[in-house]
This record gives sequence, C-alpha cells and structure tokens, in this order.
Amino acid sequence: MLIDGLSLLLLIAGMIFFLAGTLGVLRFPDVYTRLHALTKADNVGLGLIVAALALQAPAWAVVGKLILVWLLVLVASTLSCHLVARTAQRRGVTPWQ
Amino acid sequence: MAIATLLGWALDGLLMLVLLWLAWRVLACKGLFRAVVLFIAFGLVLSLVWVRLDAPDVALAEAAIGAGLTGALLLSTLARLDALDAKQDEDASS
Amino acid sequence: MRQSAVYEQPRARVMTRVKRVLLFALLWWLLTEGRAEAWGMGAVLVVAAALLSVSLAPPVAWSLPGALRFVPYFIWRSLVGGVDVARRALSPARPLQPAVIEYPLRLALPRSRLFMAGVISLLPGTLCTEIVDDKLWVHLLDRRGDFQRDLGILEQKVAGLFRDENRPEEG
Amino acid sequence: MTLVYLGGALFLLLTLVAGLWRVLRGPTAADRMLAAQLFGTTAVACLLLLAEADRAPALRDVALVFALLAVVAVVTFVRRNWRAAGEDLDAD
Repeated sequence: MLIDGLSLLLLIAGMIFFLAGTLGVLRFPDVYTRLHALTKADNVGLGLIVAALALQAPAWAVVGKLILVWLLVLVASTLSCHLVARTAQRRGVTPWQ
Repeated sequence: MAIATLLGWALDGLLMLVLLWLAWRVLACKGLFRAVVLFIAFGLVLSLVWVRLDAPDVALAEAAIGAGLTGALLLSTLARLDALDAKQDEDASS
Repeated sequence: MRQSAVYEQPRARVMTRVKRVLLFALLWWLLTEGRAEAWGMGAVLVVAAALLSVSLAPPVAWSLPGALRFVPYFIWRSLVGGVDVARRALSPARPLQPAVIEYPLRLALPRSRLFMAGVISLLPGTLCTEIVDDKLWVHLLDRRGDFQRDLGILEQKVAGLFRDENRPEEG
Repeated sequence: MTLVYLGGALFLLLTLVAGLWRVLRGPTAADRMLAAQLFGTTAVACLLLLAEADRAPALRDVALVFALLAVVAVVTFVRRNWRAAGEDLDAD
C-alpha cells in the first residue's frame, strides 16, 4: 500500500516533468533554450517514471533493465542535444537574447 | 474495470487519429525535410499502435526499421538530392 | 580495467577479458529479465561479445572512488536542473536570460572532455554547443549565477572519474 | 495501478501530439530534429508504462530498441543533412 502510494507520487511527478518539457519545447524562444527544456526535464521525468515502475517490478533483473533503458536514453539524449546545438550554431542560428 | 476499458479506448482512438493525421501530413506537407521528420514520428506512432494490437514483435520491427533506419536513410537521400540539385544549378549557370 | 598502462602483461589481459565476460553476463541477465532457459544461448553470445568488445573498445581507465563521488553529485544536480527548467517552462512569465560563455577546459583526455560536454547538458542551466581547441562554448539559460565555479566543480569530478592526468588544483 | 499506467500513457501521448506542433512550425531544421528527439523519449516512457499496464514484458524490449535507435536519426541529420536540410525549410 505504501509502495503503491510512493509509485503513484513518483509517476505524477514524472508526468509533470514531461508536461514541462513539452511546454518548454513549445514556448521557449529559440532552439537552444528548447534543447535545455527538452533534455533536462524529459530525463528527470523518465527517471521518476523508471523509479516508480522499479518499485513495482517483480524481479531485480527487471529493475536493472529499467535502469538500463533510462541510462541509454540519457546517453542518447545528451548526445543528440549536443549535436543539435552544435549544428544550430554552425548553421549560424543566433541565440535569443 | 469499466474505467480501464474507457481509458484503453481513448488511447486507441487517439493513436488512430494521430496516425491518420500524420500519414496525411507526410504526403501533403510542403518541405521534404519536414515530411521526413513527420515520417519518423509516424513510424513511432505506428509502433505504439502495434503494441496496442498485442503484437510487440511487429512493434519491435517497426521501431527498428520504420522509425530508426528508414528515417536515417531518407535523411541521407535528402542530403544527396540537395547536393545534386546544387550541382545541376551550377552546371546550368556556367 | 584500471591498469591500462600495464595492459600488455598477460595477467592484466586475462583480467580484462574476465571483467568483460562478467559485464556482458550482467547485461544478458538484464535483457532476458533473469529467465533461466535463456542461458544456453546466452553463454555462447556473452563470451563471443565479450571477446569481440575487447578489440573494439579497449579498456578505459576509471576509478571507483571517483565514480562513487560523481554519481550522487550527478543525480542531485540533474534533478535540480530538471526542476529549474520545469519551473521556467511552467511559469506564465517564462523567465529566461540566455547568454553564451566560454569555459577554458583543463581536462586532457578526449574521452573526459566529451563526457563533460555531454553531462553539462543535464546540469542546471547549462548546455554545451561546441568544443573549440581548449574551450567549451556553453549556452546559459540564465546568466545570473557563478557558472565558472559550478563548471569547475564538475570538471574536478569528471577528472576524478576518468583519472585524468591534468587534474585541476583543489579549491 | 493499471488505471494509473493507462492514464499516464494517454497523458504522454497527448504531450507527444502537442510536440507535433513544433515539427510543423520549425522554424529551423534543428527545431524539427529536436522534436523528433522529444518523441523518442516520450515513446520510451509510454512503452514502459504500457509494459506494466498490459503485463507484457516484451514491451520493455521495444522501449530498449527505441532508446538505442533514437540517436541514429539525429546523427544522420548532423552528418549528412546539416547544410542541405535548412535550405528549403528555414525559409518556409
């Protein structure tokens, strides 16, 4: 019961971060600030969802697999973030002031 | 249990609408690059549709081929096409 | 994996392979979610992948105490970063004061530099856009704040993690 | 808990749909590529939730493949398209 409550809390927190990430991507003024919102908020959101699911996981291997998925997304999105930012800079997209 | 069914229907209905809308946009939108990105999104949503149809194996194939590799191949093709266009323009002007 | 300098010695070579096999066995265990019947196939694949990986990705020097110091710092700071950016995205006023700064790198190894460039994007208010020679170009979400100091702390932790030769001075 | 997972998946799908607006609006090619990255992360979270809701562990494998391939398109974009892609799209 306690664990269910904690999972629920973590899930809701994760959803809020995903919402914030998407809102940031829609509202922020240029590609760099959007990357900030996307990378940071979504990774924290996914981390919280992974934590919530790990609490409910039937076996330790499943916990490990969830963490593995999170780590892969972490690596993939930091890499994408850096590459997209670099591309934008080299293409001469000036940062919004 | 009734709420779960309802939520399932909402999810499936939304997936279906988004899939159809994306398919239409991919075919109808102007810029080719935009179409490619929409196509990647289309592959992602289609993969989720396969998941909802209880076909995780097909979803896996769709994720790998549709969203991953085909997107990358289309981006490469687009780059080649643009380079070719630029070269032809040069040839024509000289 | 620590003794990359003495990698040629036969004992170190055996140890490298044993460690890789254990690592890939762990990965297989996670991928199959602990199913026992998968180990027949798994044993062959794990050994093959481990041996192949040694030539594809030679062992990298890292330090366990460095990792133990880095991981909690990283988790805490990325959480702070998420909360910070979420607050800005959700607030109606959308408070942003972006700026671009240059940060002179003291790290020597290419892998620790690249690692740092990636990690920067997950920490509060910073985003690495380009590595030019010995400088990082960092895009800031909000120019208020002592980012040179924050990045210095991060650099120190990264140096500790990868046992980078060119360690910055303490303090 | 199944209800929560399904509700969460629905919510994530809605944020994904909202993100499509960024693909359509651009304005630069980098903005569109960034939206593709957003879809990848959201889809992974969605799949993990559905894996619990449907009691289908195979979906975690799909999520893993998504996580692995999310970066392929972006790397292709950077290596091949960064000059060409913007020409037709930064304009409109």
